Amino acid sequence: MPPVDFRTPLAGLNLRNPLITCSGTYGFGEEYQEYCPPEALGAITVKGITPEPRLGNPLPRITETPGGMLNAVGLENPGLEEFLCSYLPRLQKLPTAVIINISGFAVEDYVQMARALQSDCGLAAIEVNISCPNVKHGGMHFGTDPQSAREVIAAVKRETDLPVIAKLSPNVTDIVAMARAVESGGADAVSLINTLLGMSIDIDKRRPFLANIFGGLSGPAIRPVAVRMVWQVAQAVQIPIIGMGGIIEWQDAVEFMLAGASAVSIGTGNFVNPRAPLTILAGIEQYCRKNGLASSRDLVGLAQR
Amino acid sequence: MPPVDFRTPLAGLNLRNPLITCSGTYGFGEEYQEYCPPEALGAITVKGITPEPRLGNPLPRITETPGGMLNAVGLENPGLEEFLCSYLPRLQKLPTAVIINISGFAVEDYVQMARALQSDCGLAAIEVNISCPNVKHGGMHFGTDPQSAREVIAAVKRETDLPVIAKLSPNVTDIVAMARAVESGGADAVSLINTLLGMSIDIDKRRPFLANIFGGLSGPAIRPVAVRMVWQVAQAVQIPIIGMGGIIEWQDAVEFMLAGASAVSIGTGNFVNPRAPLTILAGIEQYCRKNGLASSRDLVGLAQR
Amino acid sequence: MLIDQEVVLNEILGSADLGMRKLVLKGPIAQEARPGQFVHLQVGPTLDPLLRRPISIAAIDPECQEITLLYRIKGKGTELLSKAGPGQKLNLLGPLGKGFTLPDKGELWLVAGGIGAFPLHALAAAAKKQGLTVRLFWGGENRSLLECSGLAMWEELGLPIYLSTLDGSCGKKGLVTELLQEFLQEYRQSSPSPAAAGEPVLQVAACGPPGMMQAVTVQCLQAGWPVEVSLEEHMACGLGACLGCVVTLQDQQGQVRRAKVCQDGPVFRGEEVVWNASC
Amino acid sequence: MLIDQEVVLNEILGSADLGMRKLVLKGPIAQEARPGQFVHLQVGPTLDPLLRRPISIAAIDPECQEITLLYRIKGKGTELLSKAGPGQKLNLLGPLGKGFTLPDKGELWLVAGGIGAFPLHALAAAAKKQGLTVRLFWGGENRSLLECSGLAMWEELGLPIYLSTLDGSCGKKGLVTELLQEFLQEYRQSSPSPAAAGEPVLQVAACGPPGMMQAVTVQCLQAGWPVEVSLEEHMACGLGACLGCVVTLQDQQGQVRRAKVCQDGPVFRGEEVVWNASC
Ligand SMILES: Cc1cc2nc3c(=O)[nH]c(=O)nc-3n(C[C@H](O)[C@H](O)[C@H](O)COP(=O)(O)OP(=O)(O)OC[C@H]3O[C@@H](n4cnc5c(N)ncnc54)[C@H](O)[C@@H]3O)c2cc1C
Ligand SMILES: Cc1cc2nc3c(=O)[nH]c(=O)nc-3n(C[C@H](O)[C@H](O)[C@H](O)COP(=O)(O)OP(=O)(O)OC[C@H]3O[C@@H](n4cnc5c(N)ncnc54)[C@H](O)[C@@H]3O)c2cc1C
Ligand SMILES: Cc1cc2nc3c(=O)[nH]c(=O)nc-3n(C[C@H](O)[C@H](O)[C@H](O)COP(=O)(O)O)c2cc1C
Ligand SMILES: Cc1cc2nc3c(=O)[nH]c(=O)nc-3n(C[C@H](O)[C@H](O)[C@H](O)COP(=O)(O)O)c2cc1C
Ligand code: FES
Ligand code: FES
Repeated sequence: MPPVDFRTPLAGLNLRNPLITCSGTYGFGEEYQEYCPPEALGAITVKGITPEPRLGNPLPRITETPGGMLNAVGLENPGLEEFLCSYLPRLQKLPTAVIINISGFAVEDYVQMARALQSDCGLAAIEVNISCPNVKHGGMHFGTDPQSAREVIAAVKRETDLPVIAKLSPNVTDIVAMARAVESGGADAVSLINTLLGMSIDIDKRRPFLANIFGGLSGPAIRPVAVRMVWQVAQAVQIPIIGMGGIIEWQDAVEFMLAGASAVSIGTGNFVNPRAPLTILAGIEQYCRKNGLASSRDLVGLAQR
Repeated sequence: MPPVDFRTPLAGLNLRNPLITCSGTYGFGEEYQEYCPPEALGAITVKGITPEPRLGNPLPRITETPGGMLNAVGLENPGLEEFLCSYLPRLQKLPTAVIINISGFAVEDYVQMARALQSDCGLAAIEVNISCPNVKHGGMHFGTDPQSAREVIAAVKRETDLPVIAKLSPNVTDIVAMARAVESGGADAVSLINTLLGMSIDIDKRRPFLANIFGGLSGPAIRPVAVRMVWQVAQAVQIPIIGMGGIIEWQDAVEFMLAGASAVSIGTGNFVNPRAPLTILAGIEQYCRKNGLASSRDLVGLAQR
Repeated sequence: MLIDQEVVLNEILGSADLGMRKLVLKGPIAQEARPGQFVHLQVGPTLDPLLRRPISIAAIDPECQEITLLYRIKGKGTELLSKAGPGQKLNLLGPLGKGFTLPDKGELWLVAGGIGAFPLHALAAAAKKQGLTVRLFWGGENRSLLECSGLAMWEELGLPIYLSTLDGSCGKKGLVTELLQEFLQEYRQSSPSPAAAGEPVLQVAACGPPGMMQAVTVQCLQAGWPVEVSLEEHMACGLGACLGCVVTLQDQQGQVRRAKVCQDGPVFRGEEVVWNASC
Repeated sequence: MLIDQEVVLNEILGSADLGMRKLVLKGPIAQEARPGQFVHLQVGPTLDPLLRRPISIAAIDPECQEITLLYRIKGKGTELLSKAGPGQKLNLLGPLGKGFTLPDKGELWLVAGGIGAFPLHALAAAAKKQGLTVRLFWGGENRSLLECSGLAMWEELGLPIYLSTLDGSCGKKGLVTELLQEFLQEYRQSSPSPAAAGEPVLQVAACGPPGMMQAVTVQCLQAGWPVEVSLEEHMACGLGACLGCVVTLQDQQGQVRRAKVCQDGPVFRGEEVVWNASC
């Protein structure tokens, strides 16, 4: 039996396989070297970058919830310049597509960063995070208003020749409207989903558990919402979908692909099992074999038909 | 030490205690008689009623998800007339406040039902479900557009002299706007939250698990979202909040009350532990004792200060 | 009732690879349980899995205060359940549902498909005690499935057992419905017609895949004998509150309505069930 | 490494009511582990609890391939962990973090607050092996807390132990920092000043509540001795990827930066830690 064909064309990229790691959960590609090296993945997405360095939110930043976790890291990152000088050189050497994830608090932030990010700098694509719910001021509204989402994406597209992936927030009434907006803004792909806005309270201290009060809910708990959004968006747009949200086991990844995701991204799953992406890839291979599918591409949207 | 004072004034009602059961999870008050009798509760909320009888959705209607469950019952119910004839007489005899939950697909539906529901008919209040996400057509939009939510509530208020509780959908960009809208529409209280719209796929059959494709996500998985919404709404409106969404243990109930809920409602928790509301009440009593609070009312919004 | 009952044993049934288990629990539920009822089990201490698992009561021993559950490891819930060791307590809700109706005389034929034999075992034991003539017609994929699904327990009951397997590895080769058909014809010749006999002298109880139960229902109705079937649906509450487990029924006038498998069932009269309902 | 290691024993430490446990695990991690490092443990088979739990390595036995973890049952994760019986396998990620620096000569003073003694135990054993003069200053609420937190294990090491308890039920009545202060003054008289002695002849390692570690840091810096502290933060990845566990550090110029407790720590030089950082 021939090996399952994992090659995954996506937004102009040719990924080795459909496994990607989520921004903010896989560091800058070195942290998981021993357990799940970047080389084994289709692509890696680095921690969200902002124009200026950020110390992020005070502690505590994370807490566990049933089947999930809340995080309020607050976009701690070295800033674009430091990223380009100190991190990019090593990332460039990786035989794997590297996706940079950018966050901003004004269209100018995104534009400024996009200008510095071109195909010659060794990155594969830009994932535009218009949805990180952890930052108290701004951020949120790009991700919840179709018009401004469209503008940000269009502005970024104008500045860079890299493929642009729009990462959408699930904290909206109509995810389809958001997806259509970024598609019309020129997005080459969409990432679904970012975290759900949540919070939890420490009943002993009688105050919010996270220093930031609100945090982003991730993990298996949100998977049914993520799969639903992938399903809805897959019916509404032409651009490919990177599915994420609570993928822990290979069955979860297959669920996203059957719903219409061309690739899947592992986030919180990395924390549960540092080898998760590899285990999942092996599982997808088994599943394709068992179901007589020559390529993992054949899974995409199968449940829609 | 004097017993903890559980009396809970809410939307003109005087509840024995802050424990309520969620619509659709406690039947019509008889099913749990042996385990958690209505008499022990502050109030019970009956299954959602529509003007006409409904067979509901085809099967399967429910499936388990990590830390939660999806349901697509599709508002199976005997219809208003049958409810008034066959169910109400027995409910009237209960020494507990009975809240009727009504659902409709047009303002007229709500108006028609509200007209037949007056304080003399032995019910304590009307919970207006503008958010049940299980019904393919309509339903959804009342719960996601502030203007129409306001209209429905105002229309219901005009027709009935019963207290009106607006039950909000979490599937919105701005829950605060929804809460303000129903408050301005005259709602006497808000119930937060209904289920999150989700789905799951059976990877063996390669099609959606639920016959209805989409279902409502409930259970501990959604608690962080529910607590966050209660917290936000408590800061924005004057009317009391009935908090619900993933309450299983007493600690969960305390979390909702500290966030600003005047009462808590148990849904999926009844399935996990048919005695859940009683266990939770005992736990709240312990907690109040331990923290030197004379009344459970003292818990409400404590974490906000 | 809602109660913690102690695990007496939780052992492999037959060969391990089929994942069949025999679970014996000690406690007062044994006093109340009737054949065809089930318990709703909490399989683990955490929120995953969240919901209880419904399992039929396969044997009832009021003297020893023991009930026996037979189950197949299907997913994570039953997998976790299989880890429960003797002495450990499991939280049970039950006995739930209405069981099979036990005729006070005549013949009772049991028709089982695969692990559908589990709930029928308790019925067989009760019917024998009652002095009824009981026969078991049991079909499965192959010999090992039947053996791992408690065949030995059935043989202990010492009643006529007629087996069929798809691969012919034991009993008749083919479907259990074919087996049943032969006996129904034979019985028709040998004994009074249903019409003649005032009250039915033969009753049938079936449990297995829906298609099989539907076929058995048709066969029995044609032969004129009453048949009861035990249904399965996904359940949350187990008490009739969530409406997750409904089945569609119709009366003589063809008027359809919903019933709850957990509360009104799991046992229903075959003729009232609307098989593969469209609505 | 990421590996399943077998539980050798998982027993109550001292009296049950304090919920202290001693967990011995067999496997190759014992070869790599250094004092001050920790393992990130999967406490259960399901998605609840979802995240791993970080536990310090309290004893390392490369010969027997065994590591010992001492833990207190705090919530549902450690509660579940306490159910793991001998023979059962637990999935471990580790050893993680940078341990304590082990001076090659001189004195090493260990200052522990409550269960902060757990990670220091492995350091004490290594330091003794190295031939250093090791002393333990250990403060806790009362005698029973110290006894249930492994006092006996410490006594086996046969090094000078100075105890303090809030209620005076054993050792000096009061805080461990008061105890430490006396000895620091005494030591100052009896031995060369830090300045005189080229490289430090005394090093301090502390673990306990933040306030206590901050106080110890101040005391040591005033006395002129280097001090290391072991910090705790909530962790998700344990590998430096999620930025959930950061601590705020500052250099001599007062320039602040974040460091990761899981990767850059959990052990840091006392003077670089910004205690109760506002940002
Ligand atoms: C009235 C009744 C009696 C039953 N008696 C037995 C018995 O005696 N022996 C036995 O082995 N099995 C029996 N079953 C089936 C048993 O309940 C399921 O196999 C079990 O719930 C599967 O759980 P799981 O977590 O291992 O599988 P999963 O597939 O992981 O379960 C996921 C979810 O689906 C539900 N589910 C999956 N399969 C079924 C099913 N066939 N019926 C109902 N819910 C299901 C589970 O309860 C859970 O909520 C009975 C079911 C019903 C309704
Ligand atoms: C580097 C390091 C070493 C540790 N070594 C030990 C040890 O040797 N012995 C010991 O008993 N404990 C140790 N702890 C604390 C231990 O990790 C927590 O007590 C444990 O995670 C609590 O889990 P739980 O589910 O029982 O409690 P819960 O409160 O239910 O846990 C809920 C969540 O909060 C996290 N959490 C709760 N308390 C802490 C804490 N103090 N530190 C970090 N995360 C926490 C849990 O990991 C979990 O994610 C250490 C912590 C760290 C960071
Ligand atoms: C600790 C943490 C940090 C994250 N940081 C970012 C980020 O910087 N930018 C971003 O777009 N998403 C970020 N996310 C969201 C994830 O990329 C992902 O969209 C989300 O967690 C859902 O996937 P999961 O459930 O598999 O984790 C972060 C998530 C977590 C848990
Ligand atoms: C099986 C089921 C049926 C439900 N039916 C209704 C309904 O008829 N009307 C309504 O307003 N909410 C309905 N709900 C939503 C619950 O009332 C509640 O808002 C939601 O489940 C969140 O609470 P929980 O997480 O505690 O279950 C239903 C929920 C479930 C699980
Ligand atoms: S399982 Fe809830 S009604 Fe049957
Ligand atoms: S736990 Fe993730 S960075 Fe430390």
